[in-house]
Amino acid sequence: MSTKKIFVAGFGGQGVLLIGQMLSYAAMYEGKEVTWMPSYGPEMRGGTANCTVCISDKPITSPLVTTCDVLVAMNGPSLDKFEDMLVPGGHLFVNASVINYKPKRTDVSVHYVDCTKIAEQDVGNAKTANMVMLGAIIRSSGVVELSIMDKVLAKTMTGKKEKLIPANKQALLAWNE
Amino acid sequence: MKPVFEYTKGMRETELHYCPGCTHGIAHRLIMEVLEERGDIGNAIGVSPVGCSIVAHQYMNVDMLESPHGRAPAVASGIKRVHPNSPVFTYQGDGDLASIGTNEIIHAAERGEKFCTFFINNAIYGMTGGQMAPTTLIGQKTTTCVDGRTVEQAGMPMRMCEIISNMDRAVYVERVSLDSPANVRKAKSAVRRAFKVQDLKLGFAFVEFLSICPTNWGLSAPKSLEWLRENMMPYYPVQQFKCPEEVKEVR
Amino acid sequence: MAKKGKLEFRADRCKGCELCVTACPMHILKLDDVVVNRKGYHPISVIDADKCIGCASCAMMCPDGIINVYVEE
Amino acid sequence: MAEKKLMKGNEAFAAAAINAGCRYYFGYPITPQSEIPEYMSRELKKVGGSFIQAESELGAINMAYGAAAAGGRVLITSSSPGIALMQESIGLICSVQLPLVIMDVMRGGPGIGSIQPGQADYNQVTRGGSNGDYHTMVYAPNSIQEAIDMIGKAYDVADEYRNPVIIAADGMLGQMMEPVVMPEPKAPLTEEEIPAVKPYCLTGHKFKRDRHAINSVWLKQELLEDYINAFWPKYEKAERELPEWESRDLDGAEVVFVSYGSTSRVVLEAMDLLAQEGIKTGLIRPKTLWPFPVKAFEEIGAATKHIISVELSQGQMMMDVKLAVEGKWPVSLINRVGGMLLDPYEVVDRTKKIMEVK
Repeated sequence: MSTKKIFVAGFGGQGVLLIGQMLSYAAMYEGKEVTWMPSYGPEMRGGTANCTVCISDKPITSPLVTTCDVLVAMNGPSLDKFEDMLVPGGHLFVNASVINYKPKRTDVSVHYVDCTKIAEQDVGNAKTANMVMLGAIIRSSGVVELSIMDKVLAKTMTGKKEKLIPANKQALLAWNE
Repeated sequence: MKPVFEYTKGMRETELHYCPGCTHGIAHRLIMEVLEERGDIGNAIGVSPVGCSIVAHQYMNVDMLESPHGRAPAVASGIKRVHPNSPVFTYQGDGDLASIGTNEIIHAAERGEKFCTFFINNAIYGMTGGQMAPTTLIGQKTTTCVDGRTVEQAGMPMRMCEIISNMDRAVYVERVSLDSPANVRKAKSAVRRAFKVQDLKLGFAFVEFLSICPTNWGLSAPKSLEWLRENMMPYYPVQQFKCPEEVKEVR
Repeated sequence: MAKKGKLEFRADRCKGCELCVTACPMHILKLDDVVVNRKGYHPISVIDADKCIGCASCAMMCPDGIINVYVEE
Repeated sequence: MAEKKLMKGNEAFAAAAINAGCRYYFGYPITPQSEIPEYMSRELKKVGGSFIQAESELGAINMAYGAAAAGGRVLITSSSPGIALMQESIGLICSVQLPLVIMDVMRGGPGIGSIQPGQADYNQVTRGGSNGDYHTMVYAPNSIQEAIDMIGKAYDVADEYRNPVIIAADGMLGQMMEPVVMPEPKAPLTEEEIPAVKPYCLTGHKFKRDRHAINSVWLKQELLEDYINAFWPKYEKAERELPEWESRDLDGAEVVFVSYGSTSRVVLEAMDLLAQEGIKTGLIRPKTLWPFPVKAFEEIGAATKHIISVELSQGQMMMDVKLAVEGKWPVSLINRVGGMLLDPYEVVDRTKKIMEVK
C-alpha cells in the first residue's frame, strides 16, 4: 500500500481533529505507520480547524500534504478552499448537514453525509455526528478496516467515556450511501 | 574570661571586600549567627545576587549559588524543590530585588515559597558606582540624578515590604534597621523568626534591612547612620508588617 | 557593680569606619592616631580599657567582625 | 516490547523526560509547546516530582538552574522567543558546569515571529545567544520516536559533560502525532544519593567537606582564563565523540541534500519524486547540530556535483555545511522562512533549477 493521505477540514468544535485521531489509532492498531498533523493557532473554538493523516506500510516521510486521497469537508469554506487538493479518483466526503451545494470536482467520488441529522434521528445522540462521518470515511474509502474500530473505541474511550461506546459503534454504521 | 561576643563560625576567614562602614557585613553576620545557633551551617543553601554582595558566597560558610541578576527567588524555588527540608535563603540588594527582579520576588512571595529572602535596602546602587536605585529617596542625589530624584522624572521610591505584605502567601514581612546596636539585635530576632517560618513551612518570609552606603552617599559611616535615621526611616518605617502567631514569641 | 569587660581586636582587618565608636556607651573607643594597619587604615583602639562594661555594642555594629568581647566572671 | 502508543509530540517529549528520571519541570506557556507544561502539571505529581508554572521564561530557566545545582534532573522547554529570553542563564549554567536538558520547539522568527514551525534558531542553539566562551550540545530529531530516544540520551550526555544539552525540535514535531514506544524507565536519584553521584551539587556541606560556592563571577581574570582552559577539553572531546548523522544514498548521487529535523522528512519525499525523474540524490541528515557531523561529508563521492542545504532559515546551517565541505563543492540553499514550510514539489523544482547552473 502506498501512502494514503487524508485531509479533514472544518471549523473548531466539529470534531475535525478527533476524526483524524481515530483514523490514526485505527492505522496504528492495524500495524501500519501513521502520522497526524493538526493546524494550530490562536483560535481554539469557532475558527478553522484541519488535520492531515498519512497512513502507510513504510515509514512516512513528510506528515504534510499538498495533495490528498481523501478529503473530508465539514463546512462550505473548507470544501471551497481544499477540493483542488484531491487527486483524481479520490474520495470527497461532504458534510451535507451544513453544505447545501455540490462540489466543483467531477473526477472524484463524492459522498454526501448528513451527519447531524443522522446522529440526531438515527443514533439519537447529536454528539456522534463526527462518528457518523468517520464511519462513512472508513466504509467508503477503505483507508482502515471497520473491524479495527472496536479496539480503537475500547482503547480511547475509557473511564467515564466507556458508556458512550455503544452509541459510537452505532454511529459508525449509521450512514448509508 | 567569659566570651560575650565571638565572630561566628558561619563566616569564613576571608576578609570582606566591602567599603569601610558598609552594613552588608552586619547583615551577613546576623544570618550566619542565626544559622550557627540553629546548627544549620552544614545544612543551609544560600543564593547570592548581583550587586555589591555578588561575592557573598565567598564569606558565608554555607553551600551557595550565585544567581543571575534579580533571579534569586526563582533559583531558590528550584533548590527548595530538590531539598524541601533544607534551610534556603536569598540575599539580595535593592537593585537586584526591587528593580530587575521585581517579577521573581512578587511571584515567589505569592506562591508562598518556603525560603527566606533578606533584602538589603541602602537606597543606592553601590557596585556600579552610586546610581539611582528604585529605593532612592525623593531629593536624594545620585550619579544618575545629580540634582536629586524627582517624582516627575523617576516616580516614587519602591516600598518593598509594603508591596510584599500585600501578597497573601507572604506570611512574615518585617523591616528592620542596622543603624544601632539595639536595632541590630532586633534585626537578628527577625532573621530567627524568618527561618522559623520556613521550618514550619508556613509560607514566604521576607526581611528588609535598612542599610547604609557611606561611599556612595558621600558621608562618613557615623553620619550615614544619622542620615538613615533622618531620611530613610520616615519613608521606610521600621515595623513588623505580618507575623504568624506561631513565631510571634521567637526573639 | 558594673561588669568588667575586655575587648580583643583583629586590628589588621579594621577599616576605620568608626561604627563601633558611635555604638560605645562608655565613649572609650577611638581610632589610633599613630598606627596604620596593613590595609592602610588607622585601626580602632581603646582609650580607657578599665571602663569597658562588656556590652558588645561595638562588636554588634562592626561590619568586619574584628571585635571579640569577654567579661570577667 | 512495550506497546505502541499514539502520542502527540509535545506530550511524548514530556513523557520521555519523566521516563528518563526527570522530576523537576519549570515552564511558561508558549505556542507551539504548551502541551509540555500541561502534561508536566498533571504527570509529575504522580511520580513525586515538582512542577512550577513560572512567572516568565527568566523565572523558569533560573528555577532550573537552582534545581540542577541542587542535584535534580530537570527539563526546561520553550519555543524560540522564550529560548532567547533564557540565553543569559544558559550561558551561566555552562560556565558553572551544571547538567540540564532544554527543549526548543522552534517556530518562525525573528522577534515574536510566527507560531508556525521554523528552524531559524539554528544559530541561537548552536552558537548560543549568551556571552562568553561556551557550547551547548544540540540534538535534532526528525520523528517523535527519535526525539524520545534523544531525550533519554541527552540526560546522560548532560550529566557526563556537566553541560546543558538542547533538543532542537520544531512546531511540526511538537504538534503531530505518531505511534511511539517508550524505553525502560530510569529511576531518579534520591536526595540521599545526590552527594555521592553528583558531588559538585549543593546539598549542605554537613561539615564533611568545604562549602560549595557555585559561582560564575571571577574578579581575577587570570583565574577565569585558567578555569576556561581547564574545562574546554570537554568540548573537544564532544567534537570527537558526539557527532551523529544519518546518510542515505550518497553513492552515485548527483545532488546531496543536507537537512535536519522535520524538514529532512520533506526532503525524503522530494528525493523519491526526483528518483522518479531519474535524478539520483542523497541525504546527509545531521542528528547533532553541535557538534556538527563534519565527518559525514567525507562519504560524498566524485559523482556529486551539488550540495544543497535545505532548511527553514536563511542559510544558517548552510554556513556549517560550507565549513564542512571546505570549498570542494558548491553549496546552495533551498529554504522557506518565517514559519512557512517547504513542500516536496517546491524542493524538486528548486533542485532542478540549481542543477541547471553549471
